[in-house]
Amino acid sequence: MDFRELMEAKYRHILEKYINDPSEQVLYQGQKFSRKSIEHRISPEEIISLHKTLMNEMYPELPEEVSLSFDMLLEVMLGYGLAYRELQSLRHKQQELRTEMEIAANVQQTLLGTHVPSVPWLDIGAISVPAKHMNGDYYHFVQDETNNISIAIADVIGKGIPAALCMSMIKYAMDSQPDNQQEPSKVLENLNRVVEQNVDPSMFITMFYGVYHPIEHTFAYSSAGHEPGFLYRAQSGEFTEIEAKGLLLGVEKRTKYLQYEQAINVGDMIILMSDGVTECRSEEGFVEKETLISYINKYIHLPVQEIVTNIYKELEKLQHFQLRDDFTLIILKRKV
Amino acid sequence: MDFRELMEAKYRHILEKYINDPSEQVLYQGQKFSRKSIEHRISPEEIISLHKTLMNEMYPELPEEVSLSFDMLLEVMLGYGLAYRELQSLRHKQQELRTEMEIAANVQQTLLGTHVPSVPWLDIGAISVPAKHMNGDYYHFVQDETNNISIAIADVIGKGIPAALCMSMIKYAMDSQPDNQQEPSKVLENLNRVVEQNVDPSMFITMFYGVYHPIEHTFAYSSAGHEPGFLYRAQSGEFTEIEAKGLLLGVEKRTKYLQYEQAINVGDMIILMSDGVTECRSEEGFVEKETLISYINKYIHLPVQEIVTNIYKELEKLQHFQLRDDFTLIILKRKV
Amino acid sequence: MGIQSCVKIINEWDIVAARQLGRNVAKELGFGTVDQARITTAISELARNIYLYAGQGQICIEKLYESGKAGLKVVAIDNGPGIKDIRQAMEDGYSTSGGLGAGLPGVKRLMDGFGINSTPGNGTEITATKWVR
Amino acid sequence: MGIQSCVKIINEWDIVAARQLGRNVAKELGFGTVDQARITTAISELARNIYLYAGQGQICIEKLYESGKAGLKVVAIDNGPGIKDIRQAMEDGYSTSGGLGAGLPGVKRLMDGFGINSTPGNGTEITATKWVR
Ligand SMILES: [Mn+2]
Ligand SMILES: [Mn+2]
Ligand SMILES: [Mn+2]
Ligand SMILES: [Mn+2]
Repeated sequence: MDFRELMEAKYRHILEKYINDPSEQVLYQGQKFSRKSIEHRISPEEIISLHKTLMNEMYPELPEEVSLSFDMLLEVMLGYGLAYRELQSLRHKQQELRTEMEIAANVQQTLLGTHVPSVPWLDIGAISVPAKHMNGDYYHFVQDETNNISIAIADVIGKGIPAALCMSMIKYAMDSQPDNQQEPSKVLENLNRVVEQNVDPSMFITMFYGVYHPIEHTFAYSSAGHEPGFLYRAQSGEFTEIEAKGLLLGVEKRTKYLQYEQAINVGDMIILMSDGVTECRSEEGFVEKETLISYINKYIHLPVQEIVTNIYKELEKLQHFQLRDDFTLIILKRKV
Repeated sequence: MDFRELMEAKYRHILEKYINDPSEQVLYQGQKFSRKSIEHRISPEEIISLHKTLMNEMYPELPEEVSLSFDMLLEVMLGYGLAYRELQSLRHKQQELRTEMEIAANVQQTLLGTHVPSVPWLDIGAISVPAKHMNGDYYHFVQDETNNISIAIADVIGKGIPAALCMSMIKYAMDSQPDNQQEPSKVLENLNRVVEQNVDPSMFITMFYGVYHPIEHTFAYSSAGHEPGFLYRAQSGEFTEIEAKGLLLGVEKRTKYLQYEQAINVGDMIILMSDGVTECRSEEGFVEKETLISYINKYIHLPVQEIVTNIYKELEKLQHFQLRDDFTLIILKRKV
Repeated sequence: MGIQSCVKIINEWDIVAARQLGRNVAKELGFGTVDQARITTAISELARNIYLYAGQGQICIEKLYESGKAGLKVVAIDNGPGIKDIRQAMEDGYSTSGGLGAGLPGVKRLMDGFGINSTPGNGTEITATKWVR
Repeated sequence: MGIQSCVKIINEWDIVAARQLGRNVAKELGFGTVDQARITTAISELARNIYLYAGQGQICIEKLYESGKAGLKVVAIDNGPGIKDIRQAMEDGYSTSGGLGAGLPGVKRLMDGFGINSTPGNGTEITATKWVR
């Protein structure tokens, strides 16, 4: 018996058994049969045809109207059969695309890859998760020979592949920055020119750029329209928003950026993020800053990498595991 | 009557009509009904359930075994119903992805955009078509102040998004070349360093770089493992392969490239391409160089932009409209 | 080459005539019930496309015999506006009729062989074949 | 809160018992035939997942009454290995059972409400509800 005959015999067996004794157990066998026939790409119109053949065989006296009714059912099911075959081909394409996306995400990671510096005076945690296949958020650390640590966090307006394409350009532009350029405002001014020149006029980028100076323990920063972060003061246990004003990158060629500076004390935390963190949406609406702060407080005793990971997990669950935007959260905590 | 009742009444009408007079015309109505119910997301198990209900209504004496057989059919069809619902969601995702790809392709075009120079002594035609959504081939023209025209044609090994990401980086690297750099071998040496440093080690790029000097009418070029083009000599009507040896970009940091030069006479053509042109595959196997040359000869009387477009169309049809690789074809013809 | 029987497609009833012709020939050739229905549906789709988008044209059915196998060939010809982007028309989900599984990719799936020739402004010729199993 | 009836899932026959329980309750509550079959299939999938991947667990069925509407709630609990990447498990085509339309996305589609709680190493709790239309 070939496979098709085997399936036919199986269906006949199930059908006979059910008509003699209609039990849940036989229906369960029917479900398993269904699963198997779908796996083997038997289309629904073939099921109808088989059903008709078997009924005619099992009941030679089957009324003519029943037999005819199956012909019409088959005709109707044929359209469903086509839909079903389209699914098979779509699935195949989806699989190909998924593989392609995975490769692309790897390429992106190599292109955008950054190394989180490890220094005795700072505990650094960072997480960045794309909402779709590819990340339109970006962060980057550079530690120079005088141990200044600069950190960039950016978000292309838009998600997915277009954003990722854009980001790979930005990354290259950042690598081409003169090495001696350490002033956040100047860095943003340079990048703004590059973006304005090279990127589609409909695309904008927000970026926060900061430099941590380990001798004075100060943090200098500028922002190009980026989601504001928080400063946590260990002494008071208070969180304040890091205010910094500035136009998005790519809007206006000659934009100038203001530069700010904060003194950082032992135990203080600099909390930076993309708007994907605050735009996490649950049934009750957007995540309030207070909610976010309460999560930070909940995990505040942990190493900062665990804090950012745990907060991500909480917010992921809050949205039923469907991110609406790329999610990036970075915490720097002064240790000594 | 709400929509579902309407559909039920319609199916009853068709079914009764068919049982009374089984004609092709009623089956055609059945097909239209099928289309409509699929459009309105009625799932196949609902069709079975409706069929059973109607048969019971229409034939109160319907044998018990027929009625029971429908229960089993419904159980089996439920699995198909799930497949059918998955199709609906996959279709939706596919649609989203398609939109995303279209945006990404636009972003890529802005990023990679080039302007084909228009000069009295050269007729230039260029076509570049991605096999999938995005192009991993790339070409670029630059005309400098002394009217030298440099032309780059490149192919990332690989297709689709990963290749496109990689290409956007290359493009930025080309833009950052010093303006005075005109030697093909030196350009490739610089780009090789950039690729080696920035790109995933599994990614390689082939590139042909040439410069047309309008005063001497010479063409200088180097190749980094790129598909060889042809030189057409108007006087003899002969085609010869443009030989140029060189390692792919990204393999070895210190690669040196040889540089070649050819004198170009009036009517001569420089034909450059990516391997997507010769890897066009028909039922009879790869496209032979002879086939390609015969197509060029077929259209040789036309402006070169029409030559490249027509050749693309011929080869597209030869492969039943399914490109296996990105396709780029460029022709430069000396006019005077 | 076998003998062609053709049906002119001008109004919707001609679709039924084309279906009937296809089903008869398929039955004669010994196709099973499901394949008869598939061939008929494919013809129906092609005829409907002519009726809806080309205004008029014809469907021809031909019997094939090749190395001991019997088959059926459907040729759909029209002088309509033609298909601009064949690559796109053959993609799932781009079907003009909009329904799941419908359109030319559906016809291709129902049959064994499929060919298309179209020049914008000059009409379309679609050929589809199926062999008795 | 209504009364729960539970079925322990240890071997394959318990899947049938869970189906039977679900179908009975669904019938009692006045679900139509198709919805009864859908609820039963969802329960079957959940029970099968427990049987195949967690070794053992249980399926509980609860009647719901809310603002004049009746409904049914299925809770599937196990102490199995848990689901590492829930985002992925809820994606079409990643289903462990491999079949088209199967797995957790299938269950979600068959029912009106769906919730999942899983800690790797600590087991999984899945809740699915459906309301009488
Ligand atoms: Mn973004
Ligand atoms: Mn964002
Ligand atoms: Mn390529
Ligand atoms: Mn190629």
